[in-house]
Amino acid sequence: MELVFALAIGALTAGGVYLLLRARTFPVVLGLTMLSYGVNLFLFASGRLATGSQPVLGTAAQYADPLPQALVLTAIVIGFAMTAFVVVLSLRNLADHGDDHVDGDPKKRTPTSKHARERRPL
Amino acid sequence: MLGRLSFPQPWLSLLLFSIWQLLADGVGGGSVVVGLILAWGIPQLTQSFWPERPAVFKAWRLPGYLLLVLWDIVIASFEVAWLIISPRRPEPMFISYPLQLDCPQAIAILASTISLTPGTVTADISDDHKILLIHALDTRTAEEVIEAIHNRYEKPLMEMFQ
Amino acid sequence: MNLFIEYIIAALLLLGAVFTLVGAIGLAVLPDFFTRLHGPTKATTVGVGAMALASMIWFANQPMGTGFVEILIMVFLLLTAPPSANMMAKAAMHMEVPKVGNTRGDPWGQ
Amino acid sequence: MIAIVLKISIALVVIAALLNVYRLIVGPHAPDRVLAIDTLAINAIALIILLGITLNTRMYLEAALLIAVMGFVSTVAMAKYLKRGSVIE
Amino acid sequence: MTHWLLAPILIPLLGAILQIFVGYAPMPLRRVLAIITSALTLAAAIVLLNLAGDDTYRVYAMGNWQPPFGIVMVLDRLAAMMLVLTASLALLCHLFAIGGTDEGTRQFHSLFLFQLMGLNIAFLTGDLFNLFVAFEILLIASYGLLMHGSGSTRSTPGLHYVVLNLVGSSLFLISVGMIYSVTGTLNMADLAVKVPLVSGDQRFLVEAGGMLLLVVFALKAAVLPLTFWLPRAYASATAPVAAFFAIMTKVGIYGIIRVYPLVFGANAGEMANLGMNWLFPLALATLIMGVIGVMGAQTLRTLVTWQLVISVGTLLAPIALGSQKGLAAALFYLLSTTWTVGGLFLLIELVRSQRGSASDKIVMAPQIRHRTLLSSLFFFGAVSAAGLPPLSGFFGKLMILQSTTSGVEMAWLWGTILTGSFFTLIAYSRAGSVVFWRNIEGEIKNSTPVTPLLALSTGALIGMSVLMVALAGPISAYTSATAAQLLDTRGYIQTLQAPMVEEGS
Amino acid sequence: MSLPLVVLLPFLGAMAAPLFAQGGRTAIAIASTVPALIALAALFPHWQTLADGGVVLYTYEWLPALGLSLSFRLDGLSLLFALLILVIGILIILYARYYLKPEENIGKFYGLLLCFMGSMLGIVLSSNLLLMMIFWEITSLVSFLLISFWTHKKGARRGARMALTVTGGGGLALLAGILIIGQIVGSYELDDVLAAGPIIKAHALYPVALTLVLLGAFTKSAQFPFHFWLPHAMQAPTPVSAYLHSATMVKAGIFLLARLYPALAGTEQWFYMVSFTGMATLLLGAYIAMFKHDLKGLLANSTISHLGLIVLLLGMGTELATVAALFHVINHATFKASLFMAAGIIDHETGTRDMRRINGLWRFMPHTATLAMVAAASMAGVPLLNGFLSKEMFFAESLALNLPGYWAWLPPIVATLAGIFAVAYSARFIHDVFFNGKPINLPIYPPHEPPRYMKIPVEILVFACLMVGMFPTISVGPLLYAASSATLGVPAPDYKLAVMHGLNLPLFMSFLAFFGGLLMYSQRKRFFAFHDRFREIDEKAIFEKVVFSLGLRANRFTAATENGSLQRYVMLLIVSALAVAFLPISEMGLFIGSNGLTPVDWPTATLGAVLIASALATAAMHRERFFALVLISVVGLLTALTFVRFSAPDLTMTQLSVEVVTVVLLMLALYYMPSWTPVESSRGRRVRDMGIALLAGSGMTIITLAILTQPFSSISEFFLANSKTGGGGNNVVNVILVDFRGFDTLGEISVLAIAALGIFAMLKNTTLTPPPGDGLGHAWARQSHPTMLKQIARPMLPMALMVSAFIFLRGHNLPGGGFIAGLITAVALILQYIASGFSWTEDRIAMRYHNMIALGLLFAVMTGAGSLAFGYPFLTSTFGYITWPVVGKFELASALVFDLGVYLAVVGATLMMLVSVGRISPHSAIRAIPSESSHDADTTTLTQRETE
Ligand code: NA
Ligand code: NA
Repeated sequence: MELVFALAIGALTAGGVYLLLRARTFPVVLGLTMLSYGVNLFLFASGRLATGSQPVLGTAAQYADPLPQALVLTAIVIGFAMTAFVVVLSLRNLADHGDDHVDGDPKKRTPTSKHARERRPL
Repeated sequence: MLGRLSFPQPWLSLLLFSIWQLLADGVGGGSVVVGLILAWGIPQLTQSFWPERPAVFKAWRLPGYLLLVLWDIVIASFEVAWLIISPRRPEPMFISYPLQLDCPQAIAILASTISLTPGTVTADISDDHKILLIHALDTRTAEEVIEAIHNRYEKPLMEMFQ
Repeated sequence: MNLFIEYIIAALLLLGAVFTLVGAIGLAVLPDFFTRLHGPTKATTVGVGAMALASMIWFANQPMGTGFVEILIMVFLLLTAPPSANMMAKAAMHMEVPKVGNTRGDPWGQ
Repeated sequence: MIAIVLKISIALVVIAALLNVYRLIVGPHAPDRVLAIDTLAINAIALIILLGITLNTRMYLEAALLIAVMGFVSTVAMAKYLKRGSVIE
Repeated sequence: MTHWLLAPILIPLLGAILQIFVGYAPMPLRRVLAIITSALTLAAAIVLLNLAGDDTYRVYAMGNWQPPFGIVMVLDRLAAMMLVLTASLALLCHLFAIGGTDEGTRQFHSLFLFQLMGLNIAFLTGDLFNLFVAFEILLIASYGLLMHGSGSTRSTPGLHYVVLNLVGSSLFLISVGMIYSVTGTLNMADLAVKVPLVSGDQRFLVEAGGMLLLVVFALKAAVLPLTFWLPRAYASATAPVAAFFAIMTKVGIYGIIRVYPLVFGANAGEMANLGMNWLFPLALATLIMGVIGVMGAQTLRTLVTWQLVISVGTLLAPIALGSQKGLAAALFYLLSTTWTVGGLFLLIELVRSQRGSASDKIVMAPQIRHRTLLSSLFFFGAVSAAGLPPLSGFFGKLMILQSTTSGVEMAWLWGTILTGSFFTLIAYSRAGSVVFWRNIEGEIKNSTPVTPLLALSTGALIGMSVLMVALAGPISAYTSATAAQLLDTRGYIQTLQAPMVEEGS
Repeated sequence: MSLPLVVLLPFLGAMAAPLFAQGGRTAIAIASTVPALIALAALFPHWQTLADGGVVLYTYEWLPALGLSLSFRLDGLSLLFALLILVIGILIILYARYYLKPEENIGKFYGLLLCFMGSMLGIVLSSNLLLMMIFWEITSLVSFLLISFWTHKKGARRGARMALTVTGGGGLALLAGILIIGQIVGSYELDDVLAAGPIIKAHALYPVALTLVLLGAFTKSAQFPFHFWLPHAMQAPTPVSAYLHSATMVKAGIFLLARLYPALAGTEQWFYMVSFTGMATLLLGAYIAMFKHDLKGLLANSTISHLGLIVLLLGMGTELATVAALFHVINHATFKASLFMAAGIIDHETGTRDMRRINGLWRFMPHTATLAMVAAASMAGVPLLNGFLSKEMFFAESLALNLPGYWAWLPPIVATLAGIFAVAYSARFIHDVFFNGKPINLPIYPPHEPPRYMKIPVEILVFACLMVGMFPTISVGPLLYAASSATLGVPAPDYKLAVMHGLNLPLFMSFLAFFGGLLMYSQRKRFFAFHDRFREIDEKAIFEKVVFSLGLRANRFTAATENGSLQRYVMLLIVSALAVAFLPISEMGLFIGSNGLTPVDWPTATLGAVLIASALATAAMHRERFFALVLISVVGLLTALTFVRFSAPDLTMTQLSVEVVTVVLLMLALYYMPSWTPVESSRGRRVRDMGIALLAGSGMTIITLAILTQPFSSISEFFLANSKTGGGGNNVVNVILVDFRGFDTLGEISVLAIAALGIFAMLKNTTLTPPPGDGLGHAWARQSHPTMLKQIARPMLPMALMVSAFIFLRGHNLPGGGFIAGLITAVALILQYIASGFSWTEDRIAMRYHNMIALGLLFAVMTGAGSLAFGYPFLTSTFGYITWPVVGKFELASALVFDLGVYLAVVGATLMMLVSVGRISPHSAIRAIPSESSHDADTTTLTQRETE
């Protein structure tokens, strides 16, 4: 069980990190979101895994560690606030530069467009 | 002033009160008090979100209608399930359903009913609220669908809202 | 818990699971978007409804007491499935998602 | 008996979820994907209910209720985006 | 348990809430309320400074829960010093802001006060996760403040700042998770007790967690190679915000000073002095990078932002070496550099407002109004920043230099700091002489007058470097005692025994 | 007390000076003289003590930790310098009164001049090396401001910066040197340091310390190769040149050598470094002086040469040489200051300093000419003038130097050669300026004698030259003796200050120098022609070029590293994290800890696989943004399921509700963005990023695995034990959130509130034009609010509120709570926005979101603060059970009120965020729609859109 859990965190981290390293705001936002999923699961894991032993008194014989759960809850909320802010900030960036590149002004950017290729979706 | 203390939407209040009793896992002293508070307070807060209420609404007809629909859902679900599993290719059809209902709430209920009962989905309501676009999964003619819907669902709804 | 109730629960659970699966199969195998739309909106709704009912009966026969949250789940599912389907269908019609060849009638593009 | 039925049911629902994921990946169109995730969310409700019975706890039912209430909103938002672009206007 | 520990948190919080409520009230009222809040926060900080002077720890158990279970605020000398530093900087920046830069959005004052609250929590908290929360408060407020003002130049640097800090927050959580997963606690004093007892493979988990935490603090402090977000972010912020942000890098440094001597200090067994061998060369590299940045700066803003980087390197090098003298010196320098750099940011705004399209670019322009005042302030700021006598920057650097004992480290540290000062001196003299003296014919239109309020707040911040010299004796005595307190971790660990308020008492 | 006063007075005067500026030049000059005069007077009472070989000390503790004290010391050496500083200073103040024009910034000038005087006095009177260091650097700074006094002159600005760079830089080296000395000695007090000479010289760091100290001294005293700044400093007003750059500041380096003589001198290293530097400077300065056509340039280079001479004498290390050095300090100060003043008068009266144009001034200003000629003669070393005496001593010492073999010839030859040049340039100064035909093309013609009082300072100094030259023993004998003794640290040796020592080798050398010099001057044309063959080096240009190119390189380096690429910064951050975590993790033995793995059940594994696949697919398919969004929703859903699976119902609900809001937000944003991401990085770059991602992922996997399999105990036992009894709730997670760690929650809702406010503020005045259609080329549909959705959404609201209330109320005992309830409410309201539109919904929500947020925070804070009234700390919760008739037992917990605050803040913040984004939509700008009939509203919207 632990291996599946660990691999899931690994995949979330890997996916998140890869997206963070992209050049447009949207994938970066996705990356941040995914990374925070991974991190939340990780923080959750610091209290170890438990099955059917939710930390509500009187509902189980043994209880899962409630503290990491509380921490993760706080982290989720904070993460949400941060994500919202960064989403809006990328909109501002878009409004200011007419482009959603993470480095802003297309004219002032170091040209990476050597590889830039337009592709239609779907 | 007294108006503010009343129950602006008694049916809603009743519904909410009942829901609360369901949620609170059984009727008890506490749940009744809280249920009453909520059944009074929530409509107060949300009544402005219901600007146009149907002129006529015979609420007592609703349970019967719901039971009918529920029954149809269960029965007809088997048909669709069978159709999905069976190797036969379905013969779908887009059907324009001419509405006789004109109250938007009633139309929404009809459209929902159509969507929930297997074999048909309400794909759209025309802007002028005169026509429903229905997608039927497997039917031979449009008329049989229109007929069935009209008789089984639209008529009771017309009675309820007119 | 008496055996009869157990049978009912088991039957409801199996029925629910099978319906859920059938809905999913429909989603997977039906030929176009509009036909696929039928699977989830009913089979799955009914399937989950059956399981919710099973759950209610199960817990009614457990010492920790009854609950009716399951009913509320069903209510919300039934209430929300049609507008979801409606919105998705509207999106598909707007995007002119191709319909299977033997479909009669035309979608709207309003 | 119920234990076995539960196992079978969970298996069936998990298979159903896999089929949903299949549709989600394959598409081919955006509405297909929205439909797939909407269905997946409903499957999740089923799974939560089944898990609750398996573990004999009602703790998780509210989570299922939440999916029923809120999953709808994201489906609607996605569909509206596809059609109209602007979700809140 | 004295309730004074709450004051620096609740005053700005209530002030911020009030600002939200009166968001649509007339500007003068909001300004007065905002300034009163800032001033009260400073007053509270001074009270705490007074309390902390007796070398005892004061613990405030939130919710009356015994540490390590509940969250505690801990007041010691370091915390009190940081509170006063922050509050004084905040008040002066705030005064500058009400001179006009607070216009544009109605949220400025509440964001500003929220940021103050976040900073104060960060300095007071004795709980690792609560430190995370405090960081998030001050960061999110800083994001908002960073974006304050018109123009399209700040969204990209702002985005970079935000994204990097979000990744940093993730790393913070990962490290908290790793540390908790072994020690099972979050209270810093409890960690100081438990970390030395960790053994076997678990040790490596804690060690890795500790190192990741160092990366987080290094990111906030802008240590090389995590420096590069800083210059553009600060250069694009509105002046009082940029000036207030002079404290932001110090938060990272504070984190290092707070956590590492305590939890991974000399008593941490196999994990003693964790990461400090990495930190020293990186600090010097940061210093060098800052000097290069200063040398290459083409605007005054950029110049000062890199000065900020220099000060980070200068501060962290002695901290990494870990001696009490070095720590004391760093704390003294921290005060000096924060005020000075803050003052320079404000000053540059005044200069900008006089120079029309030349703005703060280091190029010729027509002679500015208020030249004597502004150039004198620049001169004093530059002298203090470059670490020349007789201003406080010199004393800070002198203490840092003196804190090392002969050896390879001394050669590196002295060489870097002194060479750095030399090049900084060149850069400042060039910049100042071009901007203030190298005039072309003509007149600048649309220059906004320097009001007494603006001049006063700017002058007061820069003037702190004079005040610090006058009070160098008591201040250095305070920082020495602070360093001693920090390195003797027994006192902090004692906070676990803080008595709770009894039932019915 | 009088010693600190001596130092302090000029500074006080400096602060007062600008006040007198209003009163004009005379007033300010008088006001500036007063502190100097008082300071001078304050020195006199100590004379007897010093003459008896004593010292006057004053010590005040300042920063004992630093070894920095306010200690001052007056002995012969410091008295000598202090007198020079004060006397010449007073003369300069007087002179400047006439030199400056009334419209100039006299307040600044006199203020700086007095500042300089104070700091120079500080250098010579400090008895603490660090204190001296402080004054040392102040002189550099003040000199910078004085040289650039005429800020509009490019040369002045550049000269000032160059001077600051060299002397300030030297000062930093000196600082290092002093710190090393301080470390060796253990004190910075002069007494200790001077007494520790043998220890210092024996220490391993002595060579380093000496080199650093000498760097400081040589840069300040313009020794080769740092001499170049001094001529450029001549861009300063002449009083400054006379005071700082000939009489005093440049002597600071010499003072330092003399001051530290007992501590540092007497080693081979000292001898070679100091004397050879002095020798080179002596010769070089003399040579260049000869060829300068600028009057002040000549004097400046002559100053360099004379400084070299003094340094050479000090380097010789003999006692007599030291005496000679100090004697020459006095002499040079007098004749050079007077020469500078004369040059200033000439400049003042002719408007130029170019000797090629200035000729025959004797006819126009005979008085000035006489004075200048006497001073120049002293500079040349003509007998009966003071310059002759010290030069004679210098020649004698150069002969006395016992270098091995042929090297012994070097000092006398160099000395004589320098003497020849000195005579030559002095001759030029006299002949070329005052005779040599008629003036050519002077800007001011005819020149006049300057105002009477302007000449008085010159007269006094020239008189001093004569007095010392003729009656050395009476005039400076005792002072020189005291200074020499103080410098050497022992009573000075026997020496005679006679006008004539009889016919000896030094006299012969003087003779040679005198006639050689005259000969050289007579043949000057040839020498000029020879000199002109070499391209003149413009140090200022080089300096500017070097600084510029350094700046350019630095700028390029900065631009290359700090290149504004977020991708690089993120990469650096992640790689840093990987790097620091790698080492400890690589040391771990087994990644699977002692608890081992628990068996897998296949449904979990399958869903886990789906989670993993979805995560990777999101990354892989990120270009198709909508698809990626759907995929990440799957990830979110499965994450929520994971929380259910592992016993965290609260987390599941939180994750689910946050997920929905996030998706809506992303949809809102996606509207304005391109619907797909172009390929922007090379294949190699993508592979690199994948590598980094893979490493990060594996790292996290390994760490998670290690953590999950390690045994564990935590403080949570306490929470489980006290949740009911202490917190009044069964849901331990909720009790932690609202009670045990309620402060975190207060912070958390603050974060939400701040984010909402920040978003609101950021989007104010933001306009964004959405693309006309989706990425496939379809124009967006026109219908905005579908009937069906609208009709279903409305009844959903009260029902959702009901659920919300339910989740809220049960939170303390069962999964739920204010946060989740708040999000449900928010989502229900968002549904109204989606279904019925912005303005329709906005009109129906009674409370402004700002106020809702503020109210929520206020509730939370006030609940927390409520406990203060009962003497409990902030956030102490209380709860109780109340039994009501009929109703039954009720739990009332203060934590519930706190949670209500959370609820309100969450609702307000979430809605404010989403609605702010919705607000930038161009559709929502159309707000003047009657909203009673929604159907009509739609139509209106359509019409309006069509007419746009
Ligand atoms: Na149907
Ligand atoms: Na001439």
